[in-house]
Amino acid sequence: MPLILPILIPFLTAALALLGWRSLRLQRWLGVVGAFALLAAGIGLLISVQNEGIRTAQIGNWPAPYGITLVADHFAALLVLLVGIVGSAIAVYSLADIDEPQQSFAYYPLLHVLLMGVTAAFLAGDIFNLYVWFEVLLIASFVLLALGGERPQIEGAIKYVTLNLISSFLFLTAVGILYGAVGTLNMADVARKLQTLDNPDIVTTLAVMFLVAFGIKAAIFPLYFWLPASYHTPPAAVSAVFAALLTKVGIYSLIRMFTLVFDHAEAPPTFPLILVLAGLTMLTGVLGAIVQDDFRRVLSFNAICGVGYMMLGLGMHTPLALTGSIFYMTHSAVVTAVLFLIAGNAHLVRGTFRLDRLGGLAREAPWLAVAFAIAGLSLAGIPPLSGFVAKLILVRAGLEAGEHLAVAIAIAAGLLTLYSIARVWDAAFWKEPPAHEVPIERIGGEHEPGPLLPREKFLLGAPVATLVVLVVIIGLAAGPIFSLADAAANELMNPAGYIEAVLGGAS
Amino acid sequence: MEILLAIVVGCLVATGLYMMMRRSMLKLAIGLSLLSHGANLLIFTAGGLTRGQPPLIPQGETLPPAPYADPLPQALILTAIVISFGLLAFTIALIYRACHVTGTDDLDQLTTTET
Amino acid sequence: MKSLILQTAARYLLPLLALYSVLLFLQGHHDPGGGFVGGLIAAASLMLCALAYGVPVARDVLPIQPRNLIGIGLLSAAAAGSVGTLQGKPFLTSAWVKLQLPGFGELELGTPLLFDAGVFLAVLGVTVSILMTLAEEEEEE
Amino acid sequence: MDLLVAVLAPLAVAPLMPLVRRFAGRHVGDVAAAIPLAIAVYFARYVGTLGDGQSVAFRRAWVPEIGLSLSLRLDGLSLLFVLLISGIGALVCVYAGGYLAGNRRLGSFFGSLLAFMTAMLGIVLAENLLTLYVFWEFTTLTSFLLISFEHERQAARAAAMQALLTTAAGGLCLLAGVILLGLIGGSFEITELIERGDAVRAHRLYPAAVILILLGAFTKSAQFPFHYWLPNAMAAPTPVSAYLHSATMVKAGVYLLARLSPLLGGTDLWTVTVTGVGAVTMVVGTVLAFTSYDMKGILAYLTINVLGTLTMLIGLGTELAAEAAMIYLLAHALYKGALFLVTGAVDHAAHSRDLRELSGLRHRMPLTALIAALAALSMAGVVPFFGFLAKESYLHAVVEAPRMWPLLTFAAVVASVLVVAGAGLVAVAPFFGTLSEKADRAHEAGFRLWFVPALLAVAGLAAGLLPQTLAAPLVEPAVAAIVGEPVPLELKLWHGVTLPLVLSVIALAAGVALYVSHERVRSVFDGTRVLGGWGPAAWYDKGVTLLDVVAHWQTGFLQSGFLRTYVTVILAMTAGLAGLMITHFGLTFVERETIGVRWHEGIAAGLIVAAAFVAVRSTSRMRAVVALTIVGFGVSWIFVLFGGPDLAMTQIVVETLTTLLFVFAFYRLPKFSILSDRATRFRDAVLASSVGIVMTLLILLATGVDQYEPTSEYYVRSSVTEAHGRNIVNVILVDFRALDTLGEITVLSAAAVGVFVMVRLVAPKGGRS
Repeated sequence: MPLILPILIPFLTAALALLGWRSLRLQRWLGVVGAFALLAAGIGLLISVQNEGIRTAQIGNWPAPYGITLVADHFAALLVLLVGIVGSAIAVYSLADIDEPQQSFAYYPLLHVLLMGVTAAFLAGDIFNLYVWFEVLLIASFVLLALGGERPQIEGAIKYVTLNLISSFLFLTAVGILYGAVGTLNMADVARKLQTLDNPDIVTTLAVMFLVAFGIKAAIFPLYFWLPASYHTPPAAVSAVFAALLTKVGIYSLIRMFTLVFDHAEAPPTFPLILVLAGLTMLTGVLGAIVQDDFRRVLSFNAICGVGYMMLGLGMHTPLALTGSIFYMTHSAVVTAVLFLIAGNAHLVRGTFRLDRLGGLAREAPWLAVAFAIAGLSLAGIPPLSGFVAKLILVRAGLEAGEHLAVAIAIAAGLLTLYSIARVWDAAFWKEPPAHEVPIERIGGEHEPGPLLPREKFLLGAPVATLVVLVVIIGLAAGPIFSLADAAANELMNPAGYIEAVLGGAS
Repeated sequence: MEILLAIVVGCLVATGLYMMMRRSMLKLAIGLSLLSHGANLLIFTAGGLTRGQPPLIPQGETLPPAPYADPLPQALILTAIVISFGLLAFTIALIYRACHVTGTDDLDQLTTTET
Repeated sequence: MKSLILQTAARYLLPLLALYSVLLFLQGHHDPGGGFVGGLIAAASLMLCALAYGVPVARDVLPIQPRNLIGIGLLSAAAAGSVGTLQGKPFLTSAWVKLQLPGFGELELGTPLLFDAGVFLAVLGVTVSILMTLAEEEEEE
Repeated sequence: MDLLVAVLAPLAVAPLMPLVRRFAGRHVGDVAAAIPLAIAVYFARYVGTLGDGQSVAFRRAWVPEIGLSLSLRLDGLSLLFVLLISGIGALVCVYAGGYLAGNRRLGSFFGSLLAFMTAMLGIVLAENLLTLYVFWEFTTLTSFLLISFEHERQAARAAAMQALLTTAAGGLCLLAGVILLGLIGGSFEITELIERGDAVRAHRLYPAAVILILLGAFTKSAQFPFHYWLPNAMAAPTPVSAYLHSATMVKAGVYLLARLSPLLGGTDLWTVTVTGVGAVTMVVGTVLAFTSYDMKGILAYLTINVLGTLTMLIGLGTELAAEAAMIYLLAHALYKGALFLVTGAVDHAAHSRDLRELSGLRHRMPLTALIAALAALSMAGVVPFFGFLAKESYLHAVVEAPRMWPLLTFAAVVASVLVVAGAGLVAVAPFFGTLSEKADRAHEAGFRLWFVPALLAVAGLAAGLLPQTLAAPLVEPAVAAIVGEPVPLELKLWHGVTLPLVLSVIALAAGVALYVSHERVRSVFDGTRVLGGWGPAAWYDKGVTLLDVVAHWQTGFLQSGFLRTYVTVILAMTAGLAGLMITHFGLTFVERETIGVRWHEGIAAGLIVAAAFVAVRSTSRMRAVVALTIVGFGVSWIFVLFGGPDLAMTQIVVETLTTLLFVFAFYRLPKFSILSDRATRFRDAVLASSVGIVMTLLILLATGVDQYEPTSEYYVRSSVTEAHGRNIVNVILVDFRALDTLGEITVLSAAAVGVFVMVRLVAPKGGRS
């Protein structure tokens, strides 16, 4: 299967849907079919990587390191598959969740541009190319965030846009400096050349630049402000796709850069630094989550806490720890998406995201309650769900590595996550709804609360159900996914394999 | 010249970032614009300066006359210029919308969704 | 806004600029120019027209919706890239044909040119779309 | 495989319970009881076969690489617990069917109860420590659901949250401890670990593992000072209290201690901690019982006492103690279960559990009074009830304790006295005396509500009369499993006049005396509320409040809502880290030939800088934009000077269009005004400059490196020959790196859509369109 497919499919979908601007029906069809095609491509990619090992493609048939290389190792292929899964779920959910005016304003083309940017970023083997894909997903996310144009959205969008543009600026300058220093953009080539660089001072500072630039995207402490400032403002489908995928790109890039490029003998003390930041991210994230009174802001802060866990594995930098990070990414993409979708469902039922105004959902929407219980408990790392296995791997890796403080923080954060989830459960599902009439909060692109048509119920419920089942499967059938993550981690810990696959034996 | 341009880049970055820390949305946009100029010039300078020949190959030859400027940073900058044009256009439209919705240009007023 | 001088200037400049933009695009592979600049200048010429005669007139000058222009541009770029894929080579692998044109000499045509044309159309569509959107908003108020 | 099916059967049936309720109606409890009953019958066939330490095992890999596998093993200890869980579970199901009859959530109630049963069975059958943890957490969750069953009530929800947080915190400690243990011992399988016991106990991290595991066990079993959640958990419906908070879940901690004592026990750390905490809990529980007037509350405190006693016994680690623990466990399950259920019947009939409102109930509920009396006699340790045997054997174990025996014996006797008096409180006080107003309106509760406690109470009597036949087959294999070798057991009521018997009689007499005068001494006990009211329970409240305050403060501090604060922090981080790296590693500038500055180049550079500063300082919007345009043109001039005609051209056109955009925006936006004070501006200027300086230094560093041939040399060489183009920049854009360009036009297209959306899409005001 050509490596370009996971990029080309959303691109073509977006372009065709843009041409079909006038026909909402066409756009919707294309949006859904394209997403499922992407899912199929993701499955195909993962299978081919499993069979053939690291796969590369030289775009334009120009040899590496001159042309742009696309690389799919286990790590990238797994993430591409996740994009397909989340993308398909969101595409279906959006059919009923996003208001028709918004849909007709290029919702689906933008969604697919976003998906394209994300998959391409995972596959990019060229650092400037990675920058371009960052911009692609960024601009799409800007527009999706602001789509609807209500005040909270605009406020969130301005902060989101500004901080992400600063990140892009730092990324771009770091790329420029990197090219100036080593004269190449191919990541494998950069890695090789940095190992023999006479003047290693520049590497340390560059590493910091990349840490900050990607750290903003990944939403690590203290760079995550844009996330809680904005994720609760767009329609639920949009927050779901953001929360599930966008920070993953930042984390992916950090892991890629710091295992491939900045991973040599004279490596700067960035791993301990990352470890410290990971701990602070977990703590501040989860502390933020336990005081929020908006359903989605609880989830946003929990998403930050999750970023901390994923960084933890990178900071410890052992094969098992990285396996834990990758497993956590898999778990987190699915569980975060479904939690935001559940919040969206709650909003559709009761017309608000505010916990003090919600209530009684356990009676009114029992299946939603079941879904929330499963997904929320998984987030909190309760066995036997996906989050448990993810955290177990990380905790074990931490204890093996002797990082006792980090493990203590991870465990405490797990407890507080449970607390935050229990708070939501208490307020939204178990408490009686407030007696007085609840004022309806319109969020751009979402329709009024009220009785849903059966068709809408299906479109809103099916993605939630599917993802919840996945959460359970990832937990119960953790073995195969562990093996995948393990293979990915081993490739990351031995960058020579990646470099060999990209550059061949050539020097 | 490298040192001079390095300083120019530093100034552009500093002024751009300073503008982004102001409370006016408009200054934010101006700051962004300055910042992207800084980034472009940074790539140009860091990639190596060559006075004179553009990387064009005369008819019938296979190599450009030396010394020629490194074409790759130029291509990167071209991409970056166009991308930042797109982003800036959107940002300006967003700011326009923000003023419309909130009736102010003051960023400090935009805290209703976070409190 | 609609001054006579501007209108007169636009009347002559518009075709010239349009021609120039196409020229820039065509020579781009060998001399300074290319799809970007070409598209931008073509868009600028339309803007000039809009300034002189108003947006509706400028809209009529462009026979096609800017949005569709964008879509076509993106698709031609993708088509140019897919030629390689269809031949079993990586995406964006170029393919060239040599045409002997009587009286003109040899003409090399390749997928990169199609790609650049896609860029030209997309940039034109985007720029026109952005500026027209803003300019129309201007006029309405 | 059978084991797994048995464990999962209740869970598998749980989701069907709402459906069952629809069809079975009033008999839903009886139907639900069929499952635990079947399990009990199934496991009953192992009775008498596991005496010599044999076991039945099941194993299935889950994530074997990290030691996570689903492995189960049935031995004597497990069997005793399994039979308790399933047997009492079946009875409780029947009882609850009557107790909660008519409740519209009865279906989900039984669903949760059955799910809980799976969790408990899993704990006591787990062979892998991680499997054990999995089920451990599952009990926490299911008990959360059950405690807050009446979730309309704020108190029930708060109690559930308290129990959840306390036991989940303990559970996570347990997890950490278990993983440490697994890493120390190289396995998570309990039997394998026990084989390597000596190495484990000698390990450097052994104390850490023990403390963490004990934290888990102590929170679950409500040991002092974590006992506070248990009385609050009485917000649960009474059958739940009887089942979870007396017979099963709280015993999970005790089970864990018993299970791990061959592995972890024997060391000073273990013995002193476990025995000590157990003894303190034992006394504290009984004392606190007298601070409550709620029958359920009293029972809850008395349960804490029993849990303490069991913990103490396991800590002692002697064979006698293990025997005593198992006998006591069994006895307690029978009499305390009965008493809880009796309380439920009283509550159901008289709508009160308050001792101040209840007396003389025996006139209205004679049957219930009889059952209560039977159970209470067992609890008080009166011959010939099974409780007598239990009390005697544990006093025996204490008297023979290898160390601290005087202290422990004293504590045990004090606790026994109080337990006897406590038995009076719940079984005598409400039923005797003059008929109170509430009691007068009561009547005998329905069949299920007296039949089930009666079964338990009679079983307590029967076991006392025929201990060797009825109890020994259960207790003996369990003791064997703890001790590690077969222990022949001879249970009988009469051992002759021994010290334990004397102590037992003294306790009984003193207890009766205390009960008779309990009204008068109550004030003494009220002083001990410290331990229950605002003691450790208050620590929990304060802890949660403090957590909230800290979280509020830090979130408000970090996530202030002000964009410029965010920008400031990010820049400070950038400059700070870069500065740190630079100062830490130093900078080495390589001397390289540089290009000199010609005068017009200098002017271009100066123009850019000057215009940039004008843009910053300008108070006029138009001037700022013009200055910005000049910066752009200046930059393109530099491009021209250094060989970038394509760049310059594009830059100029883009700059022009950008200016148009700005001008457009300015028509709408308010004028500039200075909104920040001088200090802020200064700070921002310093911060912005330091990032600028970092950039300058980085460029100088980068240009100093001239070690590798840039990849662009390849482009130069192949541009004409391979790519058929003479403008190398353009060839790069459309051929060598065309993928970048593809992404770039995608960005542009999305931006165009974005502008259109921002300007055109006006959200409909209210109402779905």
